[in-house]
Amino acid sequence: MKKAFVLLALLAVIASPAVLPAAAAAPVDLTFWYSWTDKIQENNINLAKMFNETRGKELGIRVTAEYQGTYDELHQKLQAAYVAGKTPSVTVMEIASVRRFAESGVIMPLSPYIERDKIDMDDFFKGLLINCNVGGTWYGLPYLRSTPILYMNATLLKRAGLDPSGPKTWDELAEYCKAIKEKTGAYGITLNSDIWIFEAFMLENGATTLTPDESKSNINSPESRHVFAFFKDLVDKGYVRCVAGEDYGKVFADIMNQKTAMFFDSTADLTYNLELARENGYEINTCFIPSKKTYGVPTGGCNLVLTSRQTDRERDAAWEFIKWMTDSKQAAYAHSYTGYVATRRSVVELPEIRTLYKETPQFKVALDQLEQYGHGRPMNPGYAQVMVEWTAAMDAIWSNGADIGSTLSAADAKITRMNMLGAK
Amino acid sequence: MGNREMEKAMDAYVPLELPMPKAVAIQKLLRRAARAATPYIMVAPAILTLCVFVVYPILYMVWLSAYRWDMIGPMVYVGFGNFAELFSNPDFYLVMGNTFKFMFLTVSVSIVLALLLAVYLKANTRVNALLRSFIFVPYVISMVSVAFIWAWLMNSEYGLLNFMLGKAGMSGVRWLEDAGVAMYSMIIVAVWKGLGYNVIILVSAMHAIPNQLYEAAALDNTRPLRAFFRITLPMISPTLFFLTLMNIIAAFKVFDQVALMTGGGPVNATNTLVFDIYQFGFKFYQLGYASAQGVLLMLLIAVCTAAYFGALSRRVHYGGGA
Amino acid sequence: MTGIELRGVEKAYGGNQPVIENLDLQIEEGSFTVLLGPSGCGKSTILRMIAGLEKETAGEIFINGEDMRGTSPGARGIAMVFQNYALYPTMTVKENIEFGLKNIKVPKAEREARVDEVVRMVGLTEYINRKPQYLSGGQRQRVALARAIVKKPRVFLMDEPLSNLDAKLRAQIRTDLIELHRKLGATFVYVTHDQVEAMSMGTDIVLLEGGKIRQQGTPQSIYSAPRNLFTAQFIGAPPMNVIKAEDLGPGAVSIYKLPRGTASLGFRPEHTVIGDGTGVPKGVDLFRGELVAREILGDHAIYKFKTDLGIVHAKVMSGSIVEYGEWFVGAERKYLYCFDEKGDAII
Amino acid sequence: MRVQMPAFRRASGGACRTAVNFLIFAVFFIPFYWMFLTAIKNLGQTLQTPPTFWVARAHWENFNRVFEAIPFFSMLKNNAIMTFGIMICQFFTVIPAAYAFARFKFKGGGFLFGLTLATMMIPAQLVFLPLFLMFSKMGMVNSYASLILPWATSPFAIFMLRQAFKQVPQELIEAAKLDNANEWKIIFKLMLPIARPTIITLGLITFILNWNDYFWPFVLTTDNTVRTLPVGITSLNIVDGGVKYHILMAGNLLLVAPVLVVFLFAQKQIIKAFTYMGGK
Repeated sequence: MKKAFVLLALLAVIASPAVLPAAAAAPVDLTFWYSWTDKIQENNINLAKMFNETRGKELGIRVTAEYQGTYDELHQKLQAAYVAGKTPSVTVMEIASVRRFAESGVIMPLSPYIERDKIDMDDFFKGLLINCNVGGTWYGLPYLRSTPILYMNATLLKRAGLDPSGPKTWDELAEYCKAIKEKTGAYGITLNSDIWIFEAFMLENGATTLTPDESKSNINSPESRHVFAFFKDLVDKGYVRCVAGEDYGKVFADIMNQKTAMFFDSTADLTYNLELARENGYEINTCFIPSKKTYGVPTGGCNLVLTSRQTDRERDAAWEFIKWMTDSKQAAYAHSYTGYVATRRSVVELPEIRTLYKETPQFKVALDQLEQYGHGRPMNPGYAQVMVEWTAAMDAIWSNGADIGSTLSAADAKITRMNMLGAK
Repeated sequence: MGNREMEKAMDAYVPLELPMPKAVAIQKLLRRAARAATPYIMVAPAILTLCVFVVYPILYMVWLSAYRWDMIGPMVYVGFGNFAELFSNPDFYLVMGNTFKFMFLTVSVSIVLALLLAVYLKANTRVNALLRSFIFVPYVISMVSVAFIWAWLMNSEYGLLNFMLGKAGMSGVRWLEDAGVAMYSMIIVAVWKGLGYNVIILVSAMHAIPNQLYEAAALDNTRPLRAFFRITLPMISPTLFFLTLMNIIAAFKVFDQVALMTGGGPVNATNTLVFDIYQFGFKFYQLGYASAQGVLLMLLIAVCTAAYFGALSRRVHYGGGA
Repeated sequence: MTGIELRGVEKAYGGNQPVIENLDLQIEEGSFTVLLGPSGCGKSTILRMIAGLEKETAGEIFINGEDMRGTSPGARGIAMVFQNYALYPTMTVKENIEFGLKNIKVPKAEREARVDEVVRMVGLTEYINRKPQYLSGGQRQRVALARAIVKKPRVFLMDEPLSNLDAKLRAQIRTDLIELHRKLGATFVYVTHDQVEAMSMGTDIVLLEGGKIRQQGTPQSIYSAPRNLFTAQFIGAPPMNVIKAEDLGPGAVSIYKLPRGTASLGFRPEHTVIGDGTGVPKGVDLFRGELVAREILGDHAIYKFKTDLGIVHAKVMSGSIVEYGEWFVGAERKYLYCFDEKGDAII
Repeated sequence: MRVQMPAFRRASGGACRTAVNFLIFAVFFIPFYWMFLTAIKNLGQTLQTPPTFWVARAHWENFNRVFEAIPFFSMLKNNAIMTFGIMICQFFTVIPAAYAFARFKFKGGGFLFGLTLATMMIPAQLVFLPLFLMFSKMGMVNSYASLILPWATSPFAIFMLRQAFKQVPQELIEAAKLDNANEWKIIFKLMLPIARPTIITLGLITFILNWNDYFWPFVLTTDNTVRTLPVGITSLNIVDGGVKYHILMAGNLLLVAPVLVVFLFAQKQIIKAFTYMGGK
């Protein structure tokens, strides 16, 4: 009932003739919430400033960008703000949380705006749109999106006599690890219990972490057991080191010290990893995550969404800001500044992007992988709790040597009994 | 007294005639009423604050524990559903086990060590005073600092502890990553932080014991160990009793350390009840479930405190010693 | 009707037996009245009721004719010196003394003058800025006294103020109090269990036991004319020798021509006659006793005899020291006091 | 004749004693030294195996990185506002309540004191959920009020101060009454000065507990406007992409420094204050 009401209100707005007078009397002040620091923070601040100096000045809109910490912290604050009744106008939203906030009416459908301004949705890469749509309505536009890729210390690979362009299949991956360990003494891979990377492994086995209707988990499925076994075998042989917990800190310690040759990480950290490599005197190569039955990667990162509790004037101005931010020129800027994938095909044709791909081909890797093999992420609100179970299973099996069968069946039993994915 | 002054005082002395106020009935009544109301006025600010910020939230939590709610969606009444789910969740028993294990070991080790150190550092020499200050520093600084220092010390690859173990010929320990070891690492850190406070309090309690008792004991040529159990321990038992209770409550509500060092630890090995409540409340947005856990924690603390008072209060010796 | 009067005063703690029952007491204005009695006889309670620190469960208390019901302690025109001095630990000597005057808003100039005068009076001028914990017992006691005097009260109440002092200091302060009382002329109500203090300072002594007055009168009359056995034995050190009449043998009353109904006989130790059994002075009845303890105190000596009739003490002012051994002790008829079974004196 | 107490001390003599002293010193000093050392190393040096115990050139730029990453001084200000705000509130709620519980017998007095004792047992972690919702509804999340008000009173302080007031001898109160002092004069001129040492100790405890508190500000603040240092330093730890222990330890050092400085200066008072407490 809540969604219908919101749709009606929106249509009324569209009907009004002058959508937005060119030079509105008083400027509209918008707040824009974003996550993460370093390169990503600089990118958000620069884009907001550029908007205020160009499109914003024309339309009389002023945007202030506010840092809100990690995605989890941002979502917590959004809830508190919603309960308190004063949410920001525009915010980034981690793609797996879009459905939960859409169904509870915190964010608004964008479909009416998209139809009105005739936004070419096909220009966006198909893989990125899955997590922008809830029940047939658009709730967000792809902004800073990423996919996981395989990073390699090319210098170590060369020293181990391996082709620096990287392994193509899981078997090659195993051989690479064996060779690196024997030839250089470093670990083949340093892995941490990251559910997002696990989703890629599942996709490559033609499966997903949750069943297509997202009602049950596949943690105890044959594919899942296979993935656990594959890496447990490498860990037992000492070719791969697994660090407990989600936090990346320990992984990077090994990379910087060249104690490991390969690691899975988001393309968003590309510029950071390139810099790190320069600082510590080695070269970084990137390639698709090696395929099992097929290639396959989940997408990640965040969309831009429109919050519901604001006046019509603010809402229209907010939409203008979202439209501008996701336009191909801005998307290109974000892509080259951070390493997040280009979100639209039109971005790739831009001259500055072509030269970028010539100079640093690593930028293109994630894009190619995304085009053919990009998939969405589960959006069931209960998935947050399932992820904790999955991480615990990875910790148990990979870092604490637990038995695969019993751990996975116990976890699956718990997920169903706790009705984590249950209907509302 | 100087006689000369007395002489002079004599002539100046005139009995003081006090103005006896005409006791108007109303005035006295007013004063008596104000007098009766004073205690309530004085207690009001504190009690009001407690009601608004402790009593109301607890009642609200008990009420909320009967609902399933994710803070922004609709509230669904589930009655005892949350409690049923709570008791059917195997992790719950693991978390309870962790909480009691952490509480029991931390408190017992800390108190025993504190007793030993208190006796050892009781004498007021300069060295002792310096050592007492050093031991006290960890209590004064924030748990954030302590957690990061020890997370870095206990780092499997680059930590100092493993380096020292290596030097001593032993193999490195994955302090915070090995499910079996993680909880003991947490206990080491908790004892390291709280020891100073316990030692200082016990030393002061020991200083309050009159020295004649020990002199008398020496005359009866009592062996020092016996003197400790027959004189020192009974005499400091009230302080020890109170201190242990404070330690228990503090150990029960540990959160910072778990959140900062291990986030519940490998495979929930260091997850304690309070951190679990936070996790369910703020990560999984299951406010009803978290409230049910909260109600349970409250009952547990009440039972533990009551049991503690019942069991030990009889053995505490009150009263002076001279 | 000046001075302090208690009419039908009763005091019971909680529901149980009243400590003081239907007490009528007159304290003459300007007198140095001592409330004397063993501990637990209610003397302090009476003092505290006069001070208004404890509420009487029944009866009235008048000070200079005014009914003190409902009047706060501060407004009764009295000052009190406590047994443990009750000095304010966080205030200096000067602030302690000045505190009372400040509360009744005495102007600064007058206050300074009166404080200086009293401080000189008690000889504490050089300790004026010290905190109580740095003073000796005697000095603290004098501060407590100064604090009382400075308020120029009509009545001084004192609750065993000397009990915490050493013997020599106690003797010295006793004479100072007598001197102070004579000079100030105010009414002193002094509580003690030490009969020496009572005899030395009191102009009027009220002997109490179990909340009842056993005798009230001048020290001399209390000493020489005890109206009951309790008074007789309580006053005087060592206490009066008391012998049961029947111990003297059957029909003793008639033989010694004692007043009818005598149950016990008493005589003061200074009237005890010691003899070797020969040359008995007229009118003295002697009986055998063995000297068991001797206290030579310089100007006098005290002898303790064990006789068939119980312990008998003798106080000899001068003369040669009596050797241990068998002696005959007794007392002249005119020094004998007779008491009936109830313990009342038979005059 | 000072009696030497435990057997092992008497039998061991000097040598063993210095060894044990050194052990205590090591256990409680080396972690801080290691923190300081890491704070002045660069990234490479922190990851060196075997770790070095001294650094030729101190990398002070780590501290600049901390100041860039978090608004250090505004957080320090927030810390001060929160802590002293709480101390002031507690001053005005604890003292009158403790005095009333100690000196007055009034109907319901027993019950209210029982309530106070009961709330002493309730940990903050138990009530944060309802309070978070309450403050959200009132739009007070990210405000000083939400950090200070829940701590406006301390049942522990009331309990301790009531003990101190109860130990003032009744004679003093009576002497003051005889000196015509009214109720407020008795409180301010007599009772408070006597209870001053306890009040100072409780003030110190409140300062230490609230200045260092991580949980409450972490839960109740969602951005840096009112966030305090402990929480700020923690966000250093979630710096995306990498283990920057040298920066984390630099931040940690900055967090520890103010409290350490206060402790070094007021060391005697603080230890004496706590010793005084122990005697209760």
